[in-house]
Amino acid sequence: MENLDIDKILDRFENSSICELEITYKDFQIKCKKNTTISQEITKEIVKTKKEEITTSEIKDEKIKTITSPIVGTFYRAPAPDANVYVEPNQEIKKGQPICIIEAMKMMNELESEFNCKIIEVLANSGQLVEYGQPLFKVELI
Amino acid sequence: MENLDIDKILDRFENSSICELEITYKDFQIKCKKNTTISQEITKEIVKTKKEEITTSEIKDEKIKTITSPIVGTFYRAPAPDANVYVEPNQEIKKGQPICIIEAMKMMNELESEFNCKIIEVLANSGQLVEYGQPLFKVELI
Amino acid sequence: MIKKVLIANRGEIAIRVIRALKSMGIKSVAVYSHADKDGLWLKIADEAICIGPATVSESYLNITNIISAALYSHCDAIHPGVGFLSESAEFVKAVEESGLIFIGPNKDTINLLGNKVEARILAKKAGLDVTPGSFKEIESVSELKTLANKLGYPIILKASLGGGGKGMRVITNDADLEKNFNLAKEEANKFFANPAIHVEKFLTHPRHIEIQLLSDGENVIFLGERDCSVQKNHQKLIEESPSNIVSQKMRNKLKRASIKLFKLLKYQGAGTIEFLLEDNNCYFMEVNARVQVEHPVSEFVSSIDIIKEMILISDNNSSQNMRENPILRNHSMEVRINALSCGTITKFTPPLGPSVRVDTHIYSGYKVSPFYDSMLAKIIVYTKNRQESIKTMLSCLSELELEGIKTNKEVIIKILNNNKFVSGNFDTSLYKEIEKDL
Amino acid sequence: MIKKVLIANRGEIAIRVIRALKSMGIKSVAVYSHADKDGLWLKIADEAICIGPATVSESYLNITNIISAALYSHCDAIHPGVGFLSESAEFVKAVEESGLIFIGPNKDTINLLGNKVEARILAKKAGLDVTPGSFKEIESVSELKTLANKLGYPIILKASLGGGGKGMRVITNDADLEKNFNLAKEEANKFFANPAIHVEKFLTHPRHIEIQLLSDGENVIFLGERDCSVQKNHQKLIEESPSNIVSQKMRNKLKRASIKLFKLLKYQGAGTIEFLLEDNNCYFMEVNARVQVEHPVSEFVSSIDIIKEMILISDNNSSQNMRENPILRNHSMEVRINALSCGTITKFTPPLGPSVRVDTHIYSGYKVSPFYDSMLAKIIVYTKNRQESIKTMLSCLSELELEGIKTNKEVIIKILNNNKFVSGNFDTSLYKEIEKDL
Repeated sequence: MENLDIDKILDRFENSSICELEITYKDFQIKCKKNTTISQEITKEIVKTKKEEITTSEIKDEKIKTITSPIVGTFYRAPAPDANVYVEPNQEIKKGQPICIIEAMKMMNELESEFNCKIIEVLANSGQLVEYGQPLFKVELI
Repeated sequence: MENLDIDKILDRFENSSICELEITYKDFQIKCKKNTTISQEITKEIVKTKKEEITTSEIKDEKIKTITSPIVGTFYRAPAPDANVYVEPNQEIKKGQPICIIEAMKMMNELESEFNCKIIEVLANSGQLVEYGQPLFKVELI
Repeated sequence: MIKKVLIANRGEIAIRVIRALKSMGIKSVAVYSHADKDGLWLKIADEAICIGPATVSESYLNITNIISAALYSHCDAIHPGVGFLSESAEFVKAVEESGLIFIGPNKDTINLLGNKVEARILAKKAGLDVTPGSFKEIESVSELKTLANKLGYPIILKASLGGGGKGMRVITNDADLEKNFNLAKEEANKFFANPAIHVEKFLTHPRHIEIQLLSDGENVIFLGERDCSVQKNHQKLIEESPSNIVSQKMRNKLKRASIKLFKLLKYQGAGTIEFLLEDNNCYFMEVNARVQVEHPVSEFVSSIDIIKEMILISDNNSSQNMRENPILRNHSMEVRINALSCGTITKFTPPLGPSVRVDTHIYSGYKVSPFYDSMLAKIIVYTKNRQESIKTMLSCLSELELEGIKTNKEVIIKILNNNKFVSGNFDTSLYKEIEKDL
Repeated sequence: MIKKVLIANRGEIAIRVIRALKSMGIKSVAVYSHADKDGLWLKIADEAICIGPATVSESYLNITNIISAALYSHCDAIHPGVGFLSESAEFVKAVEESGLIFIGPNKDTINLLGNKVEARILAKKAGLDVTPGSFKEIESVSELKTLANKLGYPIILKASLGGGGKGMRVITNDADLEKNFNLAKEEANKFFANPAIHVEKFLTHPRHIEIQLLSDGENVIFLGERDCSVQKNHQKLIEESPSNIVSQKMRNKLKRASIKLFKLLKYQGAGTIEFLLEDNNCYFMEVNARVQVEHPVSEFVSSIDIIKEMILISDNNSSQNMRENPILRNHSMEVRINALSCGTITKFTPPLGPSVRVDTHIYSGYKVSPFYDSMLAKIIVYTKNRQESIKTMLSCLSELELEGIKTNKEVIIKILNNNKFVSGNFDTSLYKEIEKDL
């Protein structure tokens, strides 16, 4: 046991794959430990992030809804060119309240809200062709 | 317990598959631990196996050769149907010694060995069509 | 002049029409259901519009959404493809009323041909043989009995406004007459909103023959016959042109009378007359007033692009090709590769090279959904004669790689190798006969 | 009767021939070099034999190995494909002497046509226009000077046994005559083992026109012309049939005289007569005594499978098709997609559907090696007319996915969109003219 050189032991430990080392000799004791498994930690972090995302979107799903077009047609925000728009962002609306018109086959189809909500964003432009399932409004349930 | 050399112990531990080691001898104690993940072990094993393969094939490459057909034609082990075959397995042959005939375009092409060697195996059947590069003999250099 | 066309269909036929439009310099608008958002036809078209959810009745049969999509994307015309709304008089009417061109026959033609009794009367007038049977609605059981005894059993009751096998009943003896008479009327009423039925002699071992025509309302051209006798539950699997069972004499007769029928109809567009051939008699069945899945075999033998001619005809711009009957050359055969399970296609390598055409909407990574038709691809070959077509098709199928789902490829290969099929001496019961060996 | 054929070639043309054989029920034997062990043609053929290392001279040009492979795999015949040994009189002789059938003209025809002066004499005899120039070897500079002054500059010196552009020298004035005379003779001797040269008037802005013929030794049929004027360094990039610059009158004249030339030759098989067309004169250049890369455009317009007819002719079993000239219909165009770099093709999706044919040996995962021709695929379309072919080809190229290596696809698209090309008013200098914009 003549090679009890601390520097040497630490070098040795550093370059080895050993992650924990403890040497006790008489009144001398050395304990060392490496911060192992970086890759594992990263993996964990990714998993965590994913979970968080899911949680967030779950929370969102509960409150934030997208109202999509049930038919193909031209989207109008107002009942007539010179009339006021049905809804504005930040406006609170009631279930059954008309929110826009979709013109199809020369028929004006008034689209009504299916729930009480607040308009967050209008996602289509007035006069624009909208297809089936196209997002029209982003709303928050109230 | 005369070999209580820390370096030796650590070397030994490092290269073993042991993942935790604890030695107590009189007032001397050593404890070490490896960060053992299965994947590392697998990797090591694969590396090891590969190394072995390489070594073996290197050895083989040095001594064992495959003689392939340089042309397309019919392989014959003997110069004539009733003659003796040119070479037999285990037979030792000299560089330049004919080992088979490949018939192409009604020409009999005698194939000569390019080195002194021992025939290990004949890889084609007499009368068989052989293509370019087809293995004909497995031989060992001598 | 037609500058932009909406294709009211999906899958390979949508791609077929879009390709024709592109090579004519006409813009194309694809439509799709929510389930079809990865459809290849969306990528190839100039524009794509979602017209509804997966359910067919709310998307590909949704007349309002389809016409809205056409109007708002500034199309001049709609091509209906095959199936779906292609023979819907209601759809044609809606298209015409919205100021768009329907690429196909007009609504009066479709209405008239939808009535099978009217079609029989007109076919007879044109000189076609029709199956022995009634030329008007059967009013009573006694009337049916009189006819049945005159025709001899088996007979078949058909819904006069029907089609596609629905509301048909085969009767083999007097005892079953009354029950079937009532049931057939009920079914006709249920499926076609009209209880009118008529009766025809039932053919037990016919060949399925059809005549492909193109007509611009004045000029009618004959693109030969197709033999579609290899069928599984009335689903065509293999089609070919010419048919080995149609003599030149019979072909000439069918040609003359078929052209006459289309002239009587002042027919506009591509159309097919279906016949059943038994004991050397070819009996008129019905007119399919649209292009058909198996049109490529006729395109090969006639060197005429049926889809392009349809578009030109609807644009009142019918081409030089309509002036005289094309020369029919060589032999063409089509097989339909169908999915037998749903899932993702992991590998698709089509056969390529001379004398083969592949019409398909699938690709490596395409998901086969349960909502729509199971047809994955049509493989069509064009060679000197029937025997060479069979060999070429087998060679193509050996090159075809289609992995990830179950298909009928092996069944098709077995049919192509079947002695009866190869001999040409078979009828529509072939599939059933050899089913146990497939 | 031919029952088994060895294909002495690689790549798409090997696959082309194998597919023809399969659909005729004839067995096929593929050959390959060590570098080609993953070749698609090996998988499609019934058998495959390795004939040498990557180097062409030791594999695809190795007459002994190829004939041995054919003999020992019990073939009756060898199809040479294009390039490699397809016009080697030595190879044809060796094939014939080994008791095999060479699918192509006999060695006397190939020998005769290999002498360009003899070919010029025969072409003139058949009634074809030949470029003004000599009909025998030029013996001296003074003889050349007399001819040069009669013809007017520029003139071109050609090796009489030459071909493929080697040993050709263009002269624009008297001062360059002597030097070029000597150099041309040296080169002719070096490349073709014969110093004989002759002189022709040099055309500066010609169209490259060629006539496709099939002949069984007695009957000759005319499959129309091809226009191959889009060339990069004499490498054809786009070919079409018919040519927009050939009038019906010129076509009739070319047809009559070309057929006469092949009858004089008692030609057997597929052959092409090359012409240069300038100022409405079509001058005979040479006969290519083999099938050509661009044969598919002629197959489309004539509905004749050239490869199959070649095989039947070599089997003394020429078909009904040889009895009369086929009707030529519509328009066909081919483009050649070439590799501009080596490497692995990571994705390949060919265009499919009606009016397109793709001949190729590549697939997703195929490694393009530096040893062989850079052509990856031929895309051929068949439509009503030239303008529709251009649009259809552009549509096909937009569907073509070919990733992993550099190709000339974008260059081809630019040419197809080029105003001069679209107008049809261009000549063989087109590529050079527009090169900077490509």
